Amino acid sequence: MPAATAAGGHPADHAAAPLLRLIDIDKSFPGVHALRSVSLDIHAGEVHVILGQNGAGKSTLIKTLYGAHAADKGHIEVEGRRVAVARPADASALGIAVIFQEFSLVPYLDIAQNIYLGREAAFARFGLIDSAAMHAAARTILDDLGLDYDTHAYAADLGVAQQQMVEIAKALSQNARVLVMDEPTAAISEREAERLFATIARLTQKNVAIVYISHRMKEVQMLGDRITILRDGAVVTSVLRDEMSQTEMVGAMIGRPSGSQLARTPRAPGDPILFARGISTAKLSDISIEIRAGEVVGLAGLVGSGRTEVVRALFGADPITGGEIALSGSRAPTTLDARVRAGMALLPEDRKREGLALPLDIRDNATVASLWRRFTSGWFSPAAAERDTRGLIAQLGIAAHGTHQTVRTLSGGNQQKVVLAKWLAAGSRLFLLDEPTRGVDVGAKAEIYRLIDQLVDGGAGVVVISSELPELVQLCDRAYVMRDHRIVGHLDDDALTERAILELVVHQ
Amino acid sequence: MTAPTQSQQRPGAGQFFSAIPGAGILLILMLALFTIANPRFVSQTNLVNVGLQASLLLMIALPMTLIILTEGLDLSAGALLGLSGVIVAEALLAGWSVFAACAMAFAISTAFGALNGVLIAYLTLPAFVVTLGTMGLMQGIALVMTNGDPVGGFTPAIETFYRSQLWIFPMPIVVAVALYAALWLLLYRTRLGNYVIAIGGNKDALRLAGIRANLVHLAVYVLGSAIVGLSAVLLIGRTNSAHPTVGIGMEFEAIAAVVLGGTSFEKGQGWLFGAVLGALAITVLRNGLNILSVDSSLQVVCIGILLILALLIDRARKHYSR
Amino acid sequence: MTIPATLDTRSPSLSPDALALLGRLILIVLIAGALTAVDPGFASVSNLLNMLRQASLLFLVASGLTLVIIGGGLDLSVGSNLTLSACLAAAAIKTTGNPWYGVAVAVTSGTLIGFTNGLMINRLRLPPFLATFGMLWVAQGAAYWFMAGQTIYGMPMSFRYFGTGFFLGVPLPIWITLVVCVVCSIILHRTTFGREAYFMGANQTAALLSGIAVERRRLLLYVLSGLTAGIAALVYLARLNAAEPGIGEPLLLPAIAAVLVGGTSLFGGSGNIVGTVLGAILLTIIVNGLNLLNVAATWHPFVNGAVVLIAILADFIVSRRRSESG
Amino acid sequence: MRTTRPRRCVLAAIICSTLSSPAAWADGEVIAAFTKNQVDPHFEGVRAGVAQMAQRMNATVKNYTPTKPNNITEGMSQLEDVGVTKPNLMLFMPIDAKAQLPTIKRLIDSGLPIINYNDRGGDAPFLSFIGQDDYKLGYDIAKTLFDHLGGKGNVVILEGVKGSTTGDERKRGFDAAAKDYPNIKILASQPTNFQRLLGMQTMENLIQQFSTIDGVIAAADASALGAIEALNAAGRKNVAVVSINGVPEAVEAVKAGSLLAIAEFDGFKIGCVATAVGLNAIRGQSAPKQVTIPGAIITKANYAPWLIPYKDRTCPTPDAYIAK
Repeated sequence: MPAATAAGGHPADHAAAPLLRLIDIDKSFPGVHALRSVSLDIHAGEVHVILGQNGAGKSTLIKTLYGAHAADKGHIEVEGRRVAVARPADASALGIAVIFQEFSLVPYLDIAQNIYLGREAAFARFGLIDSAAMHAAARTILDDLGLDYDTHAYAADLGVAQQQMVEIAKALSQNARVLVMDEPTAAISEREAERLFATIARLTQKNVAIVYISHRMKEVQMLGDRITILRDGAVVTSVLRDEMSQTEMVGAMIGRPSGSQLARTPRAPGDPILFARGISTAKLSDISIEIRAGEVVGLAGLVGSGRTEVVRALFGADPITGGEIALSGSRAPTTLDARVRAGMALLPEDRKREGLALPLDIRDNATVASLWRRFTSGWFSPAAAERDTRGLIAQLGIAAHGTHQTVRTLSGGNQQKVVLAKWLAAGSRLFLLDEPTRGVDVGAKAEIYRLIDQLVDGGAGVVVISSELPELVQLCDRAYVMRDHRIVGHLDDDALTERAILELVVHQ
Repeated sequence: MTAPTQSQQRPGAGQFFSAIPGAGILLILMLALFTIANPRFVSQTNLVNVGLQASLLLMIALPMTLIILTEGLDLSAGALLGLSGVIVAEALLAGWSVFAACAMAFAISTAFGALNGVLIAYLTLPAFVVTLGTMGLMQGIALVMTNGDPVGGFTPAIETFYRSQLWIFPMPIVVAVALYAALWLLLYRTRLGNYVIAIGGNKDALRLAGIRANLVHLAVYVLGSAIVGLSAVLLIGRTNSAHPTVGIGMEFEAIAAVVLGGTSFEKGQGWLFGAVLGALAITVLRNGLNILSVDSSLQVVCIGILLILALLIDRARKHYSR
Repeated sequence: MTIPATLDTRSPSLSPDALALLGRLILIVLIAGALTAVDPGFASVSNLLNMLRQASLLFLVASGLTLVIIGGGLDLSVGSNLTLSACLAAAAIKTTGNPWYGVAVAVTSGTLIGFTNGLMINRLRLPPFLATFGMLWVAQGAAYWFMAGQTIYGMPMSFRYFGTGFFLGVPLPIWITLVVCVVCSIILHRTTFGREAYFMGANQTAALLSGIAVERRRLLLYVLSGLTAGIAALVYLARLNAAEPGIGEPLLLPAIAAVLVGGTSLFGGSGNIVGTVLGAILLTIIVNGLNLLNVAATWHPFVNGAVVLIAILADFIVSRRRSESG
Repeated sequence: MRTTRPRRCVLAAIICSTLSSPAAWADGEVIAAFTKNQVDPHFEGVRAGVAQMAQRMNATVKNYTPTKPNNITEGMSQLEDVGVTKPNLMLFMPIDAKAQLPTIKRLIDSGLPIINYNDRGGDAPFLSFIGQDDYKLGYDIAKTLFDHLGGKGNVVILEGVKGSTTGDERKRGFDAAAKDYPNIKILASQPTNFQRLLGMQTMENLIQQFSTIDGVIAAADASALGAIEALNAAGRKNVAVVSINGVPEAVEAVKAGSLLAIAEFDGFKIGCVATAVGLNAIRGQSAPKQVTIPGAIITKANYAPWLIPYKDRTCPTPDAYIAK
């Protein structure tokens, strides 16, 4: 592990004052206490890993650091001076740069133009950009990072990993001294990740501080000089790498001694509903899954491990290149609409873009997937749809003025319930739920759990994708664990624990 | 660093030949076919004709490229061309100097561009509808000013300018080439150019970079209208008179030229030179069919088929290069 | 969580769509009132019917277009589709002497053009704007070629009845408009296809992931647009008593304007057919009124443009106020 | 690239087929004949006349018409393009005389013999002008109507395209005639652009505005035919309509009685005479500066010759008109 050695070349020399300090940062949102008096010291030339499960407060922390959120309490110090970070521009000026998972590159500008977007004035001569100088400057920065990309290439033609590197280069070109990376390896391959680690090693040698957010234990072990573990918005512990074992870290993230968990009522699954063997797509290889009536099957894994792709392939949204899918014992129809009619339902991860028509009302959204079934003749009855919708609103406890409220104006939890209502109305028997509780409040979460129970009791099969391990463990009868676009393990009964999942997810 | 080298990076400049758009392929084919069918097609006179005709279309297609790069559209360009010509002509007849008349047309075009821009950039109304509305306004004003009649009899200086030559090159071609050069510099060598592409590609990224994206967006429409307004001088020079409805339909032809050249309606994908290819393709098609005296009705069909074919070629190439 | 008993306290008549329609209706009534005050002749039954008949021709071209736009598409070929269909139908009637052959030909050719549009958009993945723009030229050229500079005139009386006749004192084109409007309305609001069209227009991806057969529905939308262009071709033919290859082209932009003035958004997923009827009436009443006031015809484009801008601005202000209050 | 090949073959096939379509080569001179649009049958008459006379005199015709009706920029481009092909003779009618004049002058300077026909093309040195007197046509037809009405009554005028020579001259003729009849009241005069739909809708609105209309003067057949549709639909039976041109459809209307009279503006004859005069001129004869073809008034009494399809008519020779 040459990269790790390089990164580890600075056994934290903490005699010097920290480059950046967060002191007692506190932040609440309505109903959520996202950060509880978080303090963090970030030193130059050090990789500071922040570990934590989903909802532990990592993204709120980043946004506060970047000036996208204002902290309720506490303050930030740079080199011992108290600073105000009210806007992203302030953060940039202080040398703090964040590389988000969604990139801010312009597809049809080239690498150099993207790096210097908004700062072209530095290369302007008589109002014209000295293109050669700009590319030369970009070249220098890329060379510094050990990247041999052509600076004339469009961002649109770059892969995800390359775009990420360009984002890093962009941050460095702004003389960033603190570089925050939010799950940088989530969507890139192993080899690309290695290049990223090498780059990080170079950066630390140049005395840049890296704040690295990840779940991947291997990366944490390899890169982290200092590791801070967040849980429920509070810092659990902050240690040097060698002070804590991997097992202890996992334990600290989960917050319970491993093995202890909420009791799960065992269910008695029925006949298989779906059986998939050897499914391959452009992004998946050799996926085999079985789902039976009356059970909840989890799909665990990191973001980008291929979980979403699996449900999309099962649902017929992505073309499969190999393998076969059987529904209730017979070959599954090929088109998506036919699979819906055969009883499949998908609750997509991004409900606003893929699940709902935001400008339309609850009735239109809740009935859209069941029109073929409810109105077999093709004639639509507003009154019947109205009745159905009221029924669904009552059944799911959707808080709304009425059936004609536009979905855009609903809260996240209620929007999610509308998506569920759509499939309930369609009488689906196999529910593929991709992150069903993301972005919904605690109350709605509980109701969604209750609904899943009801569905299963009614004989449906449910697949749940979740990044929240406690949720998975509590909800699911068994779970498949994914890594690098493959299924790497299957856990059931007592074997299904957070620790077991984490170990499969993070281990090589 | 022992990391594998990143290969397969298509160089931006080298894309010129590796990715000749459908219009380019069709243009070459047409040039070959027309030359074989009638060698006069490549005579100097005819090439000058093609140049003159294409240059007027280009005067609209070039600014239209910038607008389409921002994921917009300007249906009012043709109507503005007519209106601006009428304004210049009427001002000249009223005894204004050529400079003052052009300044007036410039001012009014700019104002209309600003109206389009404000509605589209700041109120985020769809460009299609906004410019459809302003198209009516402009066309109406031109008609009302002239009572529908062509306006002639103004100073011959305008026509003299249109007919003049710079060395051996006719003035309209010089102007179009100059405009191309200017817009090329603007698009590829100034900040504003990057921002134009960024508006279509990722307006949020532009905002995040601290740029007043809406202002840039507005500026694109203002600039586009200003250019179209000034090109009206060439048009009335060509006809030695100003016609209130002369530009109607030219906006669609310009849009066709831009799209033929491989500029997409999405994500700021496109290139300025595509407008040149597209305008040449359309002009060469019409000119060649005229030279071969092909029936007008078949000419109409040919334009439609050319458009669809070029799009199909682009689509197919994109599909198989992935 | 319980549902309040007063689930729908906000009466359905105050739904945003109804509000938009009501606003347009009030505007029409106001304009009509003002015109009557200037010239009492405006309010005469014959003038109102005359105006409605003119509006109905515009509406028929715009009706199928409304469906396509609601479904998230665009059809620039309606005008030249109308031209070609009218020319072919006229030839069919002239050669056979049987109007029904003409009806069959116009409906078939209109539908085929719409079908081809749909196929190009579905299979070749061309953007609707460009695919139908190409079709605009092809259909127009085919009409020129077919007619070879001639007009075909002198339709049998039985056929002309569609354009010139009266039924119960009301011109037949108005009845046809009524029928088309009701049918489109039923399609949009009383069939599953219509509901799916709205959903597709509002969010294509979500429609696909909700199990809507998006491509088939889209094809049907373009077919319907072609079909109504074919029907409009018949009414124009019957009304003009002649087919010439120049009739349809000038109708495209007014038809789009009627749809937009009627409150249908170019982004898809909203609007309705009654709006387009009102849009067509609004555009017609203004021209009619300008004539009545002896305003020169040269003002018409200006006023039309102003109406389009005012309509979208009004909708913008209303929707912003609603989203602020909601 | 492999996918583009079949598409290219399709394109090549299309282009080849278009190349081989029109204009069979003859031995004689090449005539480039311009018309304004593919919509109005009047121009079909012109083209038929040119074709017949050219065939008779062993010359070849190539037709040029803008793809969009009366489109001035396209008309300009076609002029420029034809200059390149160097025909032996050009027959030119302006879409807009002012606009096209500079180009026409340059073509004449380059040695191309040009006959101006149908509409006046301005003060360029044309070989000859062959056409009719639009002012007189307008005056005569208006007079015909006024006489029919017994010298008094309410009349509306449906003008042509504002600003076109043809339209303006005819309008001048209408107005001059109206001055001679003090008891004729012109209720309104509106442009209908020589179009059928606009003629119909304008008439519909005029019907609403005026309760008594005794006569309608239309500047062209298409507008008149549209107006007749509007009058019939409104049940206004006793309105006398007159127009100018004499396309077959309008002559049928005269036969049927729905159109009172037409001032003959005969595209076929103009085409014939222009071709003959032009060919004679380039073959060494002197050309008359101007040939004005008199326009008959077509009424129910004499309509028959104008019902013959263009292709079955016989071209008159120029002598028939020059002798006078």
